[in-house]
Amino acid sequence: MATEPTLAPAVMEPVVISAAGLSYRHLNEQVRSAIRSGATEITLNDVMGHRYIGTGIHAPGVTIHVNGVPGEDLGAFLDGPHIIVHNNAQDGVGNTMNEGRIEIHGQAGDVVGYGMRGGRILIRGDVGYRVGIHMKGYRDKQPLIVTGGCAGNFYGEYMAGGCQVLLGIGQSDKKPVVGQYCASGMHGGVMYIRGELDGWKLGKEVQQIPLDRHDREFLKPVLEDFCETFAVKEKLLEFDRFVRIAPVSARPYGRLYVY
Amino acid sequence: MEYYEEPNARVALGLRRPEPGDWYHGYPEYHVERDDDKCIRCLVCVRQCPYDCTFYDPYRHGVYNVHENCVNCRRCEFMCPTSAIRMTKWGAGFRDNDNWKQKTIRTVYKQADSGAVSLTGLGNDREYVSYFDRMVIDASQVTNPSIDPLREPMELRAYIGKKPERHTNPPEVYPNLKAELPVIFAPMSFGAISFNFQRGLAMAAKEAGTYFNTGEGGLHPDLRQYGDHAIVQIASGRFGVSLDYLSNAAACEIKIGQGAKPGIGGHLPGEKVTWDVSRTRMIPEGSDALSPAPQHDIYSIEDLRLLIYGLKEATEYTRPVSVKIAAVHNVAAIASGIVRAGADIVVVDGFRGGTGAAPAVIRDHVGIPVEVALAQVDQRLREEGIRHQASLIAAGGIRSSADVIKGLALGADAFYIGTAAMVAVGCTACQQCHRGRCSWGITTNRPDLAPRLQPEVAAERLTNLLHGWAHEIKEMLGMMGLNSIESLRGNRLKLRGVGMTQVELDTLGIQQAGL
Amino acid sequence: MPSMRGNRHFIRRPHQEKDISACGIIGFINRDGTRVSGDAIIRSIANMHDRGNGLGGGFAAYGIYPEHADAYALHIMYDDERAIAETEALIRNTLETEHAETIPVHPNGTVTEYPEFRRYFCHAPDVEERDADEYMVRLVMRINAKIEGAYVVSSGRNMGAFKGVGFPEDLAEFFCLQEYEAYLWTAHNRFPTNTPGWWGGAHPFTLLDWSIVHNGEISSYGINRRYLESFGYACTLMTDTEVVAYIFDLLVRRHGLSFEQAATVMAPPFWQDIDRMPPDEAAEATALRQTYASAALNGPFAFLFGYNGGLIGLNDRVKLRPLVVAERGDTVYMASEESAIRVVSPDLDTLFYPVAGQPVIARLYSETAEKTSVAHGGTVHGN
Amino acid sequence: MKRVYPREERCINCHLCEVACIVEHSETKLPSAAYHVEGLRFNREDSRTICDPAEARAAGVPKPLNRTLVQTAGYLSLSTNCRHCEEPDCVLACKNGSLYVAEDGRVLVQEDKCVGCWMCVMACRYGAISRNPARSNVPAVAFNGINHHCDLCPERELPACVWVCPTNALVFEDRDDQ
Amino acid sequence: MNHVIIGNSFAALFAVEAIRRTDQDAEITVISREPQHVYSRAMIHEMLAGMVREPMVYLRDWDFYKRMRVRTMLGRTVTRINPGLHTVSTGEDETPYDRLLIATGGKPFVPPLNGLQDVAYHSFITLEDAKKLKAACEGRRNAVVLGAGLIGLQCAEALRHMGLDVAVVEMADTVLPMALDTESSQTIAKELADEGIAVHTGDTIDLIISSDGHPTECKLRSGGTIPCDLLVIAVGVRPNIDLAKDAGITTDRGIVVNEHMETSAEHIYAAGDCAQGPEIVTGITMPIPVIPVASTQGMIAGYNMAGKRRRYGGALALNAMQFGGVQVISYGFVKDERDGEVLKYVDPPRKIYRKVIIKNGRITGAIFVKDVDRAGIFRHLMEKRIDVTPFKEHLLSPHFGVAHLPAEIRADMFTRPQ
Repeated sequence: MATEPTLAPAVMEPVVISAAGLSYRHLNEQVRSAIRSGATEITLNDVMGHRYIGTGIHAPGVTIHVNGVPGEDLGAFLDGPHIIVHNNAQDGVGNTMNEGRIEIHGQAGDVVGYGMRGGRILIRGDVGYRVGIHMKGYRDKQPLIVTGGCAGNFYGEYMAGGCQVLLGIGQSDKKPVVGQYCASGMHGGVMYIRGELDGWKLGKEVQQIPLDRHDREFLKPVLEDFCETFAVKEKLLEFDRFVRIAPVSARPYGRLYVY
Repeated sequence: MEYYEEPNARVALGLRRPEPGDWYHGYPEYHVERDDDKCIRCLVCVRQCPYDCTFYDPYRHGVYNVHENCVNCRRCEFMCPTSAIRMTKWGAGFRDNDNWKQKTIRTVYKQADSGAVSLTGLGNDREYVSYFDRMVIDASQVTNPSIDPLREPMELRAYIGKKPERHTNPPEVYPNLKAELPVIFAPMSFGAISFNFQRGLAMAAKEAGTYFNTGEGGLHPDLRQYGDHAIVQIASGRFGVSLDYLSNAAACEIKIGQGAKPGIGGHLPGEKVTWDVSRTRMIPEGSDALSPAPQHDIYSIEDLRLLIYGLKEATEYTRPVSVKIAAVHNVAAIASGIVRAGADIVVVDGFRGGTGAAPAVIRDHVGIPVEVALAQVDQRLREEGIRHQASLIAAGGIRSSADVIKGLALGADAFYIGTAAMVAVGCTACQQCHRGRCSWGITTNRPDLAPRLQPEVAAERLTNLLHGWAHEIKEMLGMMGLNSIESLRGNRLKLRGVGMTQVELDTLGIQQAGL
Repeated sequence: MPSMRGNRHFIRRPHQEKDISACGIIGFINRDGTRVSGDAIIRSIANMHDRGNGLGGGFAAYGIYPEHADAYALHIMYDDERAIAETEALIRNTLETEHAETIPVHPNGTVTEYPEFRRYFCHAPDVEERDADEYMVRLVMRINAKIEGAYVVSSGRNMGAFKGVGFPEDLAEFFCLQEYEAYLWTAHNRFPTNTPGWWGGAHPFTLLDWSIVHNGEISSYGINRRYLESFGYACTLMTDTEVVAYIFDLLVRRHGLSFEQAATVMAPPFWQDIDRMPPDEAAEATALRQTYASAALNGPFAFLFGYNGGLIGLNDRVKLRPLVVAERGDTVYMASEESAIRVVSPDLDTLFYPVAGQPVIARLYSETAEKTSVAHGGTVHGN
Repeated sequence: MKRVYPREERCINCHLCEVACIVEHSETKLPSAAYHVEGLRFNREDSRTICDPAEARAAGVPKPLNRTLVQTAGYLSLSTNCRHCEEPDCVLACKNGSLYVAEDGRVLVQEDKCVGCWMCVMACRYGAISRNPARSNVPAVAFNGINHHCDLCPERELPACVWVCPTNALVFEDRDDQ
Repeated sequence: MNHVIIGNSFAALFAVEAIRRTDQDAEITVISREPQHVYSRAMIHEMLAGMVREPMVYLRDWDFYKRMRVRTMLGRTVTRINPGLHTVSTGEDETPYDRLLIATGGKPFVPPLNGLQDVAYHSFITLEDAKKLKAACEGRRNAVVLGAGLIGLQCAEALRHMGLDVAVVEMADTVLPMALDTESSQTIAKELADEGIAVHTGDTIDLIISSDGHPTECKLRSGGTIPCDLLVIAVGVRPNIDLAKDAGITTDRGIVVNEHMETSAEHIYAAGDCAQGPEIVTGITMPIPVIPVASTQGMIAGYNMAGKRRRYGGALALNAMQFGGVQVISYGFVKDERDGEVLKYVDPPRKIYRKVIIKNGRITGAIFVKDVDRAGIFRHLMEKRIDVTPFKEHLLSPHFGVAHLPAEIRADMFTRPQ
């Protein structure tokens, strides 16, 4: 008698894939097919510059561990999964990400969370230029990027929504917490920056404000999440070291044109 | 609802007083002539004017105009049930001067009034050479028969996307768009245009078996049903871009540039971001929607490749990826790079393309005509042996089926029509798109104006336009003895030039008429 | 040399982009390989005298050089001594020549002024069989494109093309075709309208052992030519028939398509028909159409395509030019007019009109596993 | 039966339906004559047609009146007219039986019988009946006027308002089966 | 099926039409005390004043009974109903019925007045009354109308129109005390005064002085005397329930009916002014003597009699009237402002007055003076018991219309046949 086909078990054994020798297309195909067959824990070993890891995957509840250095556009258009990078990441992390969570235990390159509209990116170390640009929030979707270290120029450029937190761990005279043109063109959302911030670096569309009670209430769980994720011992909850940066107007260029 | 004003709220009662800072409006440009005998005071025109130009004076029981507000949109003229209204130019205008034309003087006034960038809508309105208008088409006479398209099959179907270089068994298959005629509706975002218009475009695209392009404004939930006929755009602002948006569409298009304003981004002013626009773009209501020119993750061709393949990964290689660029000086080399970066479709948008809003100085002086760009791109891709790797869509300034035929012969696979589609549904080219109160309900979402264009009406008119063009294209194909557009595509022998220099002819790759 | 009197140039390319002509065509093949003299083909084509105007005619014959069967037979026409010298130097430098001679001609009737005709039986040196073909193609292209006053009429093994300005029956006499024996003959009677007849412009057009006689006009010439040029073909003859030959070459020799597939490319089924096909067939037809959109031949045409292995007839996809196919025993005839067949073979086993866009392929029995009738499509008429 | 139904999401508040209605129900069927010769001015406050008898008299001329009325609230507008109910409240209320349901289902008024008691105005829950002060069958006491409502343009295949509407915001169709 | 209808006014008329629409074969008999063709009692004052021609009084064409195939017994008075026998008796003969509709309307109430027994006075209910009054007007100068209800005022206005000096005496403090609130009745009173009608409110006739059977003077309770040579008593109308009562049918102020217009007796229905059916605002039963209610009840009764089960949602008191150049339309209970929110719009120079009373989000009363256009929407709001809170602030705007109603209500009104 033929046996009844059985459903895939609810919790599968963790899937381990070695990326060595695989093209990114094949690697991602393997990841997708693992997810389709029900995997919830996937570990990618020997990753070395493979692009698009997790890109365009709609699968809440899936965790992808990345060992090695992932390539560009990690988690682009991400829709649900939780990606943990145990090393540094390169450029384009979380490009136009919709939902999910990306943790990077090292540092990340340029253009993190471009046009991000949901989910959460946590980065232990520094980030490059143009981080969190064009970030957007809409209703219940409010993206969040927490950067442990320092950021380059154009941080939060054209930000239109969501939240960025820059902790500036390891900042010094030679390594300022954030580069120039911070928040230029920002017209929505909010950013919190910890540490010494020179006002001239800010775009003219924004202002610095000390934190109020709401800010503290918002930040506290965020910072706790960061510390827990990366096992950071540093005392981060000194709210007076933070400033809040918010746009003056939702319409920065309203008077630029004449009809 | 708060910012709605009764259209006749500005009752001037005949007393004109230009503001010190308003010289621009101090000199009316148009004159609304009203035949008082015919006017029945039904006030239809008063209710229809969104530019505060027409008002009713109850004391004189008459309808009057604040002429300096008139933009010559001609809505009142169109709607007047007794044809009592006629638009004319205001008087003599400024003293005749070919150098300092009316427009030039007025623009200087406007900027001196405000100190701001002069914004405008629609496409380039300057008197540049139209190469389309200097090309003529071949026809069969005696030696080879023309074909009667009424009886004979005539194929306009275009597959748009990458093709294999050679046939193999089994054949290589790449995702392609299948358009029943090589005309696609150009990217126009909801927000810049009304929902009704976009819906009309979608309905017409479905009906005619072609595609519409969402522009960079996201895909409205109500238009998801037309996803099979939607090309969705990804621009720097990433409005409404989500996995669902990408995978629900027929193709994804990366917008690098726009013909009307190469190198300039989009800027949807906050007042146009209504509730519906807001949920489509997934941004808060009333906030500016800024989409600057550069995609901030694309600063080089390899970055473009990164995004192209990012989109392919996200859609699991099931959708063609298009890249749209403005036609600029070295467009051939750029297009070649784009094809080599993996794009399945390259859109070249000429400088006559329309826009919802652009600084006039850029709209009028930047970019090149699509005809030459197209000729050069097609030639370059052929020379490099990569023409099959991508389809070529020409956009910006396609006004008629003749332009389509000529563009096909120059080498395009398909065409975007934007302004032509707007004109089809009533646009009078008054160039006020940027003001968000289009009197025809095309480029506005103001709730009192938007219903003026009904999706079914728009769809019907657009379908009619496409049918008309399709018939004309068929006639012209038949006339050339062809029964499939593939045999016209790149067939430059079917074109001859008139009134062009040899350099121009060579650039277009065609011969002088008579030879 | 009488043919080179005065300043006449027989191989001068007209500056016209392409030649436009109407024509009559005929071809037949003895599938068992029996060789017959040119008498029959001459009578056939002469029967269609009125389809031409005396400005062009030509023949292709397969199996005529059994003694040099393995050598490429280069038929070359020359305007002048300089061209001969230049060409022969090139041949000397690039090929191993087994035998060379002047093609015997017999001026008569309308054919009184003519170029010099020579033939060379050559081998490509030190190259593989497949590469040898490519080598020969390049050489032919080079002669045709680079050497003013020289033109390669044909270059295949064990076959030859004979063509020129005049009525075909006169040209047959001129080239003494009744003295050749071939198992496959094609012929062409030409009616050019707007070019002075030039000898190179006559049909058949050949490349290696492939020859085309063609009736009609390829309206898609412009794009076909641009497409072929991107694959390195030099379209020097300003005629659409040349394009057909090159497309065959590209598809069959270089891309390895079957003749059926090549025919599908050249006369593609309509999309509406593809939409009704079974999925597999539709997928292939779609792939072929998409891949080779620019190779599709649009416009009215009927052509006969000869090669060492057989004869293929193909109509355009709406059948705007006539083509009739008939069988008698082992012989398959394809012609513009039935009368041209009946004049040499009054009793036919079958006669039919091919379906538009579907090739009729008659192969030598030695090329096919079994004897099959060509009458697989079209309207079959009894005799 | 076929009735006129408004589609409010399409209405652009142009009031052309009213114009067409007036012209259709005018003596001359010429717009300028309907308004200028037969016509009358608009009410100052709200540009509705005047229903005040005194004002109408002051203006001196009888006028054809619109039988369809565009009602607005903010951005919303819709053209409303008689629903031609199956059991019309107006007929049930009519004081002297001058309103009746015709054979074809239309609700009509015998214009020479109506005495202008406005029981119909009171009864019509759609606000679709207006008062035409231009005619009166009762000479004195009060200036009465007569009942005035949509007659579905008996002389036309398509009622004028439907015919004229530029956005097809009015449709003339049979929805009885729905 | 054999239908018998007692009465020949609105309720009877619409009952006939409903029966005939439902049942082509039914026999219908109309028995009425009045000999006239079906006419409108609401027209008699215009008739009296000579403002309308007599045909305009009749509700239907002359061939109405013929078309409807109705057997008429006009000018015959029903003396008794025999529910057990299923017959009605007119004294001379018995008419059997399967279904019976009592639509006997109202009868005038005549108060006991000193001296009334000595004089000829007039009622003003029937066409007959009007004709008699008209004849009696000949040579008279001073008419006195007792009662400033609708009938009284209409009669007064008609008499005034005929050139008589008219005085109206009303016990209550205002004119039209039942139909209008104070503010609107004052407007009407002023309008009447402008027409030359003397209105004495809060007063009544103490004594009628007469000579030779004709009144000459009325002494008022307030002390004054008014000349009088023509006296009209129009104090009010009571439901005419005598027949029903005698037949043992349950009566209260009127004949009690349920929502199907059925009385307590089997196969006997009642409709119109004589009936006491459910009221929609309060939900309790009460007689509402207005035309639309009578017509509707008659129609409902007719359908039910003919076997088509129909329910009556309940009556709404509503009225339209005009005096001078002022139109008034009222709905529901316009005087009862207790526990209610009152919205008012007053424009005295133009005599415009609008009032709405809202209780628990529902409108319980509304009154419109002068500017009555589109007032009918309020009837809809009241009958459908629509919560008006969301658009309350627009209710009294001159532009208020269906556009202000919630979308679903608009859709209900304008997207399907009604």
